This record gives sequence, structure tokens and C-alpha cells, in this order.
Amino acid sequence: MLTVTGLSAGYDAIDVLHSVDITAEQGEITVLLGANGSGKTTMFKTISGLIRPTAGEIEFNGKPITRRPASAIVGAGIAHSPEGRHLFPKMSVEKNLVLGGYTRRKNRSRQRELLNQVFELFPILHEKRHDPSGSLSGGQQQMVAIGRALTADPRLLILDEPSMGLAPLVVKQVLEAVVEINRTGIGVLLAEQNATQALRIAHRGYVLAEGRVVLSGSADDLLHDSDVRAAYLGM
Amino acid sequence: MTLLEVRGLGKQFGGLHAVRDVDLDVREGEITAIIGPNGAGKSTVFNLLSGFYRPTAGTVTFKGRDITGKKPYTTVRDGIARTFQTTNLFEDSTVLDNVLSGRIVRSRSTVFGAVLQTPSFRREEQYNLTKAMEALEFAGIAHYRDDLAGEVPQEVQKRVAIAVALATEPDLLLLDEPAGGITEDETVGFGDLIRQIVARGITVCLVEHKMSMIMSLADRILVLDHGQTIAFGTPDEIKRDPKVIEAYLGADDAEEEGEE
Amino acid sequence: GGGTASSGEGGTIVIGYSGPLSGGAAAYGENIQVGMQMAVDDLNELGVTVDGGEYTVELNSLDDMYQPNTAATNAQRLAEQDDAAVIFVPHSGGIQAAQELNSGRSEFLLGAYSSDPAILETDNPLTMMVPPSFKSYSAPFVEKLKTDGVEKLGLLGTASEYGQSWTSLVSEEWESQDGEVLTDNSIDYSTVSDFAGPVSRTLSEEPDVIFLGGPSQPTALIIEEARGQGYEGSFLIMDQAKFEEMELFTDPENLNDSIGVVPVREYEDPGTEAFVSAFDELVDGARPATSEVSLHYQSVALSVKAMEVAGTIDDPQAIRDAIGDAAGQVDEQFHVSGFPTEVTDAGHLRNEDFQAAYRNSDGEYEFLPIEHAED
Amino acid sequence: MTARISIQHVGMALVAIALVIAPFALAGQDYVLRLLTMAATYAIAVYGFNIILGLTGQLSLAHGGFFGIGIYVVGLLTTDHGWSFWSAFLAAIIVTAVTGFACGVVALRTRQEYFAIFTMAVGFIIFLILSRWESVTHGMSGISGIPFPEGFGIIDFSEPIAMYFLVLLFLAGAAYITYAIRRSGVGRTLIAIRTSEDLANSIGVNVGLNKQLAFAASTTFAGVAGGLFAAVQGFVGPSSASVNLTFELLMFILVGGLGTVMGPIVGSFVVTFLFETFQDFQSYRFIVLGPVIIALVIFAPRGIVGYLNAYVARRRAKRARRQMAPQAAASETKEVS
Amino acid sequence: MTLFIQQLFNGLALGGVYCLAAIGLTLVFGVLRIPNLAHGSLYMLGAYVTYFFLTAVGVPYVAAIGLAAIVLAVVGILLERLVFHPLRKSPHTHHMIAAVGAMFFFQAVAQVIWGADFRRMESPFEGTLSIGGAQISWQRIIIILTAVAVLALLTWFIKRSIHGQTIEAVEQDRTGASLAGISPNTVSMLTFALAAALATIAAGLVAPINLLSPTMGAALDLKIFAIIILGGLGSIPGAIVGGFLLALAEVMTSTYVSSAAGEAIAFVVLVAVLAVRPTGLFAKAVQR
Ligand SMILES: Nc1ncnc2c1ncn2[C@@H]1O[C@H](COP(=O)(O)OP(=O)(O)OP(=O)(O)O)[C@@H](O)[C@H]1O
Ligand SMILES: Nc1ncnc2c1ncn2[C@@H]1O[C@H](COP(=O)(O)OP(=O)(O)OP(=O)(O)O)[C@@H](O)[C@H]1O
Ligand SMILES: [Mg+2]
Ligand SMILES: [Mg+2]
Repeated sequence: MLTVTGLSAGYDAIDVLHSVDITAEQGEITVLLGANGSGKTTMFKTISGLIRPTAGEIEFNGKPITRRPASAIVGAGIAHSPEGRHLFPKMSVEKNLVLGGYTRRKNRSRQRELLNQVFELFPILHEKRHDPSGSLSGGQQQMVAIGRALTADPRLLILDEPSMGLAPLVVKQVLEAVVEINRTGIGVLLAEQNATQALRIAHRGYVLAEGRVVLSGSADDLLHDSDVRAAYLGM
Repeated sequence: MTLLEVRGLGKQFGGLHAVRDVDLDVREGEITAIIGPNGAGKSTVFNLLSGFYRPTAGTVTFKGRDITGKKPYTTVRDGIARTFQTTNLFEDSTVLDNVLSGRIVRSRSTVFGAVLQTPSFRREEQYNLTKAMEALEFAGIAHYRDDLAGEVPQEVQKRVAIAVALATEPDLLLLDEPAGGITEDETVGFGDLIRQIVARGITVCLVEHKMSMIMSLADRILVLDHGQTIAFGTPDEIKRDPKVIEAYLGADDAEEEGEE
Repeated sequence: GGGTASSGEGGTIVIGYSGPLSGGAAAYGENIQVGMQMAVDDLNELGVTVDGGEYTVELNSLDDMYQPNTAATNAQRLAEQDDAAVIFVPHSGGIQAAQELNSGRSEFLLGAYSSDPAILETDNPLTMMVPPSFKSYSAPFVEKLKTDGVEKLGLLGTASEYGQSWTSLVSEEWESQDGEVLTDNSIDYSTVSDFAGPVSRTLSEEPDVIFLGGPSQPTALIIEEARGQGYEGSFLIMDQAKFEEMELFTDPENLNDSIGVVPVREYEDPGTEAFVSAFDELVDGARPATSEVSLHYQSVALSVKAMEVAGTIDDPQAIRDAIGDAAGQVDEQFHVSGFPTEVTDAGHLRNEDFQAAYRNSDGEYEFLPIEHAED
Repeated sequence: MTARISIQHVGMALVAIALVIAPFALAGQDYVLRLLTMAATYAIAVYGFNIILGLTGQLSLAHGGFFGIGIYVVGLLTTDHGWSFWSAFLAAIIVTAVTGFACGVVALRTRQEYFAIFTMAVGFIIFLILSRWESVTHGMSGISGIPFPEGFGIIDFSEPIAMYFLVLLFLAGAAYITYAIRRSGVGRTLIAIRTSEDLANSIGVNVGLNKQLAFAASTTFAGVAGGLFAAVQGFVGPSSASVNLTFELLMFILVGGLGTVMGPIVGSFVVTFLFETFQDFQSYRFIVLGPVIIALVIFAPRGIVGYLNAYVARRRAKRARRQMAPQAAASETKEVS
Repeated sequence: MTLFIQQLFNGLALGGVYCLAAIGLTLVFGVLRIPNLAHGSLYMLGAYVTYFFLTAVGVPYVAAIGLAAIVLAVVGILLERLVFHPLRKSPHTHHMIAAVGAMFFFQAVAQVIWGADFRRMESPFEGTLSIGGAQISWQRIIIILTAVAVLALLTWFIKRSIHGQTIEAVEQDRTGASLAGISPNTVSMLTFALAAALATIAAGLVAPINLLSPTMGAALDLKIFAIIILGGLGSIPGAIVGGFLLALAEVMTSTYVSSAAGEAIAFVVLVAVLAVRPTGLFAKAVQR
């Protein structure tokens, strides 16, 4: 459902991505691997409209979304839980989640349903729902960020290193949650440092290096590919 | 020998006990790790040790001297350096200048020395430069020295932060998630770096969620939950501690992480 | 810019002007500019001959935003780059800053439009003070309004340099005549958002006479506010505010029982009528001609006449020395509002028939003679 | 490293030469000399701005006020109290340093915009005091007849050119001090504070004390400039100390380049002459000048000198990476292919 | 007592004007981190445009204010698009200088169009009301009532309506807001439009009791900055409390102390408050 072709993008006229092609299929978990600085975050930012690409096309469900503003892309069904979280620190956890559903605000009952789903997924957030999100610990904030993306009721969920800064137990929960979310038919595009675990839950994977796709294939193949194991999984 | 002695440490934010009655002995030349679920109070403990927060209870003794509630600039002078959970650098300065900033606390030169270019001032500047380059080389990032710190890759930034801390010539280094956001592969490199730091005689305190790193590096582990100590011991002890498994590691994870 | 033509050849006479053309005092500065330009146009129509050469007069204006040091810089620029021998500056600070220059390196005759006597105290040999000194007003103003025994004077002047000097002058005069002076409620007319507060406070002490004045428009508004709050006493209005302008801003009835300076249109000089209607036409009736306009109109003509008399367009000292003689020779059309009949040694232009205007309770103006104070 | 020194040194030398020969190249133009002198005087105050804003990152809008204090100390002591210029000048330096330090105690408890507006209020209060405390300051009437500095031997400061070189001497001093600070640990301390106070704390910087010293240093520069300004002008009024002046100084430094060594000089001279040129537009001048200012900050945000420095620095970084990367790679234990 | 009542109403009316002007400033600061020194010029333009509709077009007073608010909203949007949007990644020093440039420009434009001299605007609400012996003009009562109504409406909008919430969201994290589907650009423009419209309402209300001049905004600028800093930057309740507080302090000080003290009091209060609470009265603490 998401097709990226020939995408180049970067910062201040310096390209970080060079003509990248990837696709994320409906209802699948697609994982993006790569060393630090290989361009995963840049890729996501470009897809969700935070960065303007210098070349290439992005299509979502057959419609071109290249160069549309970020706010419009959320409306089109792509939600992005970004690196660095970008919460509204002075607002309560609940308000953060409610604003996540800003583009779907008309459908009140669906919103309430989504909110409850998030609280089920991360019970601690329910406990802290009236606290300003800025006073939460790093890990708790990460949960809010994912939750906020979920309340946008997306067809495709982009998660940029959702396990960053999370306790192992929570990482497991989060990845389980990702599987859970995926099972409801939402496509997931995931970047993870924890490549082994990510590949275990994913259907398909890409390996980026210096802004180019160097390897791609089914998650299983990648997990057992010796090159990948050596270079990216530290085995 | 005990380098840092913490007794009954507590910090309250409004009604929330972020840290409560924590005792800890950090032995010289060892790596002490602090782990625990998110929001357990790990970063808060670091903030208390380095003087960024004032404790609401308890004492901190460093090298036999009471440093409870001292300002950060005195604790750094005393020999405690730290890095932040989210990397924090002077982004508009070059990598070299960042590390040179770490030398400030060890410098005695004044504006007047700088204006008059006194010999002692020049000698000191030269010495600082040597020290800074040494720290850069040690961290393996000397070739980035003239790049702006905000423009180098994440991993390099993390190394710069460590180099800056090293340049202050600490006896105790507090690292808050040094490998956060780093791939597993590069995490191994960070582990090596931390080992080398200890080999130079610097004691390290470490907060991390990467169990492979913690288990292979730490001499002793403190486990916090809800601001309180739930366990303290060697990695082997911690791995098997049912309370830790329940609160933090998760049942099968302990074994899995152990394999790697 | 113009050129310094040697005698007999003719060319351009540049008259310099540095005043506030932007910022809070821009209206004042622009008004003066208009008056000067009218003089320049009229002079050119009549023709100017100096030492046998025919000249066109040109006005060069620069904006100083009411800043003393900018005024000085402008004056130096006008003197050096445009060869202006006469330069007008209409604010005391700028005049004093220019006085630090005009007799040293850059020589120019300073047309000083400020009624502040301080500008003559510097003994500057190249200053020509245009308006009457405000010192002259206080005594006759007070005499007119203070009719019997102990009366109370409320102070509501503007907080400018000028307003403050006036305030102390009037207070002294009032007290010397055994009147009672109430609290000083001076405010900065240009920054206060609502005049009601200061007015209420002044009225609460029940004054019989209120001293006030700054730019005409806020002055009019304060008067209106006071009348609105029920004040029925008289007003003593400092020379910066002009009756003819205030009349347009508030119901003229509010102004009854006040003393101030004579409106330009009330003069009976030969050129008054023509000047007033010419100005009216020029600004489309948007505002009346006030004395800052008319006095500059006169003074530009006077300085050019002085050049003719002195036979030089570029020797400021000679021009200054010729002013006394020139005063008697200026074409009558330039006699508008108290054309100078005398020039003091210090350089003060004076008219012997100096008057104040009292607007009585029927709204009619009565005129009373005033003595010039010592410089 | 030698390359880094030489390129920037050449630039500085060129500016210095231009400043020294300018009055001779423009022989006979006293008006231009006056502009040069004023630009140089303002530039000294801008150096003060550079320390507190450019290096320490605190936007102090009281700067015009302290400039005014410098003016008034020299003006009042020389005229009303018969002091010599030089002793009054010394007094101005001491007064601005001390008041600056004292004011810093409170001001620096606030941060960022709060600090900016707080100091704006302080500047305005200074202005109110200078303009309303009649009995001491002469209020709005200002001070006239401020004498020229007493000369030495054949140097006579009533000659504009001598005055120019006197101001230039102080300007050179200000530039040199900035240069020395920038290249020393002190400069790194201040820049550390500018970038992140938390981080500065974590490397052992006493943030409070250093900010306060920097603030006092900056007000002292303003005092020096104000003292000279009084002597250059001869007459001064309170408007010389208005909040507007602060914004003019701010514009100078932004055009020149914030935090750079030569920025204050370049900015002060360029903007002064730009303003003067725009005089010809009369009442339309701000219709042109306003957008010009906006365009400058949009399209040249680092200022003239900042832009040149960044260019030089980038080239240097590239070279360092090229020269050193191979060795570094070889010494690393493991390399990802 | 009569004097006190008189001054109380004078203070409340002044406070209403200060609040309306200050809220826009604090909103713009909150959303865009811009200390908009050109805010006073928007207020000034608002007064002139109201004047234009009133005299040149001849629409009634209230409609003139409404129309002017719409025109100024557009001006505000243009200011955001052309000046501040290109500067969104620059430090606040740059914003301040750009704002000063804009202020120069607006003043010059007003001077060229309407001339530098003072103008006077008439209001249909004439006459006074006698309360406890004090004479309160209807215009002042209108100012107080309008201010209270507008402030209540605005507070409701920001705190309760989801569109108002988007303003707060953008205030706190622009990137986060765009990822939630909120367009920071739209919100920025909305904020500027709102701020300029509020300033226009303030100006339209106060103009009949004061005068119009191209520099009328400059005098206000310093005060409204004092107000929003006093209240805590970006805080709407702060701006409201600060506005009334300073206005009353100003009026009462000049009544019972001296008018010179009244002029300085705003800044003295500001300095005193910041010395004790460096982030103003209503700032919220957030973890580093
Ligand atoms: N704001 C920025 N300005 C300039 N360069 C940037 C910026 N952000 C990232 N870069 C550069 O772009 C490159 C790709 O970065 P990106 O964040 O996309 O990598 P990543 O694969 O997500 O890495 P990580 O695992 O560290 O998150 C890096 O070289 C980085 O230094
Ligand atoms: N300045 C503060 N104000 C209010 N609450 C705070 C503050 N700092 C921390 N807290 C609270 O204290 C608790 C501990 O936070 P801390 O940052 O120490 O957790 P942590 O163990 O470092 O977690 P993580 O692994 O997620 O970084 C959290 O609940 C947090 O919300
Ligand atoms: Mg990334
Ligand atoms: Mg933490």
C-alpha cells in the first residue's frame, strides 16, 4: 500500500537518502534496519511529510502523497511515532492522546474506543492520564508517543525506534503490541536497533547503508542471511 | 575501597517519591550499573549525585567528603563527570571545541591571562589542547574534530559526550544510557570503550536498558523500582533474582539475553 | 545638492533643515518643512539676487527623529555636502548639539526654533533664535487668570523638557503672587493611553486654574476630559499648544476661559491672510497654519534677505551680521505673524507688538500685550 | 591550524588598515569623519553586546541604558562638577561595571525572553531616571558643553581626527579583548553557557558567576563607549540612552555577525552608512529600510563576518576529515564493511 | 471615595485595553516563540483602519471595528507568512530585529497614508454615568464590558474547543503537532490573525478616548511586554491578571503617589516580580 520510488532527501541541500525504493504491504510489518546515520529516520520523516524530498515519488493506497504537508498525510492514514517523541509536554497524557486523533475528531465513539485500546496496551498511562506528559519518565513518554499515533486511527503506522530507552520487559510488550496492532489490519513500518527481535516479528525487511538500500527480502531470509547476521545483528 | 557512598537518598517531586531511601556503595575501579523499569528513578539518582537536583533526604559522600546538595560545578571539580540520557552537546561548536570545554574546570587561566597572553596562559592552552586531543583519540573520533558537533552522526555524538566528560579528568563517570539509540553492533564498540575507561582508573556508574551490555560489563548492579532498591548484587545474582525478573526483565528474557 | 558659485555668477542657495520627519514628532517636523518650502517657492517666484548673481533657493531636509546627535550630524552633512549656510533645527536638544559644531569646523548659521532660553545662554555667535522666549509668557498669563486672593493652580503639563521648564516657571510665578500650587500631575502626553486618570486626580484637589499643554491635540483632549468631569475653571495653556489646532479637536466651547498664544489667523500683518489661505490650500484644509509654520516661513525669507544684504551666500558670520538690517527690507508678503522688528545681540528675533490671547467665556479672543523677557 | 589563523588574520588586518586610512582617504570631509567616529564609538558598545549576547547568549536590552550611564557620568562630572575628562571617564567605567554587576545579580535569575524583557525594563527605568531626575541630570534638557579630553603633548583632542584615533584605539582594545577571550578557556566557558546551561553545569562551569561577570563586562564596554560618546558629541540628551539605541546596537551586531571578533566593527560601520544613505528617501525611508532589515535577518542570519567564518570552517573540517580519517580507521579495532 | 471609584473605573477600562492587546502578544509568543515587537504597530494600524471605515466609508462604529479586525487579521497573516515564517528556525534575537523592521515599516506606511498628525475618532457612546459621585463615561463602561466578554470567549476557545487546543499543541511541539495532523502553519496564521484582531478591538475601543498617531503603538509596546512577562510568557490567565494589575497599579500610583511614579510603576512591579519569581506569576514547571 505504501510505495516509495527513487526517493532522495536530506537536510540543507545535502542528500542523506539516495534514490531509495521500498514498499510496505497492506497488513504487514516491514522493518528498516541499518547502522546509525544510515537514514532510517530521514526516510520516515520524508514519508510523513516532515521533510521535502529532493527527488522521487511516494504513493499511498495508489494515491501520490509526495510533497503533501505532514498534517495532510496523517489524514490520509499514515501515523508516525517519531524519534524523540515530540509530545506536548505541558498537556496531560490524555490530552496528548486526544490530540493524536485530531484528524478523526468527528468520529467520537471510535475515538473513545481507540483511547481505551491505548490504555489497555499501556496500563501505566491510564494511571498517569492526568499528569503532564513532560513529567513522565523517558519510557513512559515513549508509550504516549506510540499511543498518540494509534489514536490517529492509521492504516499504516510508522514507529521509529519504539524500544529506544525502554526497559526490556517493556520492549517485549511494545513489540507484542506491534504484532497485536498489526493483527487488526494496520500496516507497520518499523525501525529498530534491536534487529533480531524486530526481524522475528516482521514480514519483510530492508537494510539501509549510507542512504541506499543494500539488502531486502523477507524477514526470515534476512534473519538467516549470514551477511546480515555479521554486519547488523552483531552475531 | 568505596569511592562513593550514598545513604538514605531520597527525592520527592510534589507528592511523588521519585527516589526513596536508596543506599549505594560504588567501589573504586568497578563498573556499577543501575537498572530498572522506566520511571524507576535512575536518571533522578544521577541528577542527585551530580548536584543537578537537591536531595530531599539522605547523604552523598564522595572520596570521604560530604557532597550532598553541592552545585554541579563543584561536584565536577571534585571529580564526578556525567553524560545525559538524551545526548546534549554544544551543537554549534566543533567537536574539538566541545572537548576543550571539558577542560574549563581544570584551567586556572583568567581573562587577563588571555588578554596579556602570559606564558603560563599559553602553556595551559597548549596542555589543554593536548589533553583534549588525547580524549578525542581515546574515544576514536579524532578525525571529526573540526566538524560541528550537531552535524556528526548519533553514535559519534555519544562518543563526543563521553570525550567531553573524560576531559574534565573525573574519578567517577556517570553514564546515562550511553548506548541508547545505538545499534547492537555499535553497542559492542561502546562496551569496549567503557572497559578501556575503567582500565584507565576511572570508576563508572552506568544506566542502561541493554541487558547484553549490562550483564557483560557490570561488576555490580543496583535495581530500582518505583524509586526504591529491589536488588543489589553481581550480574549473576541479579539475573536470577525473581523480583527483578518480575519487575524488569520478564521471564524468558533473562535467559535469552544471557545467550548473546 | 547645490554649488557654491562665486560672486556674480548666480546658482543655487541651499537652505538646510533637520527636523523630525518620522517618529512621534513627525507631524511637527513636516509642518515646518511645509512652511519652509512655501517660503522657498515664494522667494524663487520673486527672484533672488545676491551680489549681482541670480539664484534659485532650494530646501534640503533631513530626518533626525528628534535626536540631538542626529540633528548635529545632519547639520554637518548639510553644511559640508550641500553647502548650506543657513540650517534650521526646530528642537532644543538638536540646536544645542548643533551649536557644538557650527562655530568650529563646519560654519553655518543656525536657525533655532525653540522658545527655550537655554539656546541663547551658550553665547553661540551663529545662532538665530526664531520664536519668543517662553519666559516672557508666564507672568502675563498668571496675571490675567489670577484675579483675587488665594486661588489654586492645578498642574497637568506634559513631561517633556519643555513642559517641565514651563511648569516650574508658572508655579514660581503663581506662588510669588500668593497663589496656592497643587500637586504636580505632569504626564507624558505622547505615551499615556487614557487621560482620565490624571485629570480625575487633578480635579480632586479642586483647582481654580489648570496649567497644561503639550502638542495641541492631546491638550485639547485633556481639556475635554476635564470639562466632561465637570471642571468649570480656567486653563493656562503653554505655548506649544495652539488654539487654532485645539478648536478642531474638541468642541471649541470647552476652550473658553483660557489663555494661550495668539492664533496665526488673528494677526493683522500684511501677509497673514494670503499665507493662511495658501497653507490651507496646500494641505487641503487638513490642518490650520500655526506659528511654527508661519515663523519658519518668515525666517527663511529673512535669512535669504540677509544674504542679499550681506552680498554673500556662503559666509555665515556675514549673513548673521546682516540680519538686523535685512529685517527691515523683507518683502511685506512674508510678514505673517509678528515679523521681527528687532534682532538682539544674542541673535533673538523679536517683534515689539508681542501679545497673548485670552479666549473669554463667550468664545471670543481678547489680546493683551506682553513684554519680552531678558535673554 | 596555521591556515585557520592566517585567513582570519588577513581579514582583520584589512579592516584595521581600512579604518586607519579612511580619514585620510576622505580628506576634508569632517562630516564623514564624524560618521566614522560615531560608528567606531557605537562599535565599542557593540563589543559589550557581543560578550553578553554573542558569547554568553543572553539578550540584554538594557545596553542602551548603560551606554547612557556612561554618557551621563562623564557629562555631569565634567560640566557640573569640574572633573577632568579622564578622571570622569574612569569613574564612568567603574560606575557601569559596578551597577552592571549589581543589576546582574537580579537580572540573571531570569532566563531567555524573561531576561530580555527584564533588561528592557531596566533600560527603560534608567532612561526614566536620566530624563526625569531633573535636579541631577537636567532632565530632558540634556547636558551641553562637555569638554574634549585633555590632550597629551602635541595631541589635541579638539581636532576631530585626534578624537577619531582615540576612539579607534579603544575600539582596537575592545576587538583584541574579544579575540583573546574567544580563543581562551573563558570564551569556551561563555559559549558553553550560551549553548546549554545544563551542559555547562555538567562540565563544571559556575554558570551564575560567569554570566554575571560577562554581564558586568558588557555594561563596562557600554560605559566606555558612552563616556567617549559624551566627549565626541559635546551635547547629549536622554534620548541617547533610549531603548531604541539598544535595538540599533542589536542591529549592528546582527549585520556584522553575532559572537564573531570582527562582527561589531563591520556591522556598526555598514549599518551607520546604510542609514545615512537612506536619508535621501525622506519620509519613505522606513518603508524601504524596514523591509531591508527584515531581509537581512532572513537571508543573512549569521551576519557578514559569521557567513565568512562558517565558509572557512567548513572547508577546514573537510580537510581534517580527509587527512585524518585513514589513520583513525586503521587504529579502530573493527570495521563494518 | 469618589476619587477612588473614579480611578477604579479608569483603571479597569485601561486594564481591559491592556489585556486585549497583551493576550495577542502572549498567544503569538506561546505558539511561535516570537517576542513580536511589532504588535503595537498592529494595534496602531487597527485604530487607523477602524478610523478609515468610520470616516471614509461611513459604516457605524461597531461595524467599523469588526471590519478593521478582519483587515488586520489579514495583515497579521501576511506578517506571519512573509516575515516570521521564513525566520522560524532562527533565534529570538532575529525575530526581535525583524519585528523592529516591521514596526518601522508599519509606522512609515501609516504616516504616508494618514499623515503624521494626530487624528480623532468619535464614538456613538457619549455621555457619562454617575456611580457613587464619580463620572464614568459610557465609552469606558463599553470597554470594560467588551473586554470581559472577549476574554471569556477566548479562554473558552483555547481551553475547551479542540481548535483552540491545537494552538496549545503547536505551542508545545510543532513537530508533534504536525504528526498529530495539526498544521502548524495554519495554526500560526490563525494565531497571528487572532492576535491582530484582538489588538484592533483594543485600539478601536480606546481610540475615542485617545488620539490616533503613527506612533501610538510604540508607547503601548513596552507596557504589554511588561504585562505578559509579569503573567508568565504564553499564559493567557497571566496576561489577564497582569493587564488589570498593571493598569490599576498605574492609575492608583499616579493618584496616590505621583504621576511620575505612575509612569514607572509598571516596570518597577515587573522588576520586583521577576526578582522573586523569575518566570512570572503563572509559569508551569516542566521536567528537563
Ligand atoms: N537535522 C539534521 N541536519 C543535518 N543533518 C542531519 C540532521 N538529522 C540527521 N542528519 C544526518 O543525516 C544522516 C542520516 O540520519 P538519520 O537520523 O536519518 O539516521 P538513522 O538511520 O535514523 O540513525 P539512528 O539510528 O541514529 O536514528 C546522518 O548522517 C545525520 O548526521
Ligand atoms: N523534575 C521533575 N518533576 C516532576 N517529576 C519528575 C521530575 N523528574 C523526574 N520525575 C518523575 O520521577 C520519576 C523517575 O524519573 P526518572 O527520569 O528518574 O526515571 P528513569 O528511571 O530514568 O526512567 P527511564 O528509564 O525511562 O529514563 C518519573 O515518574 C518521573 O515522572
Ligand atoms: Mg533514527
Ligand atoms: Mg532516565
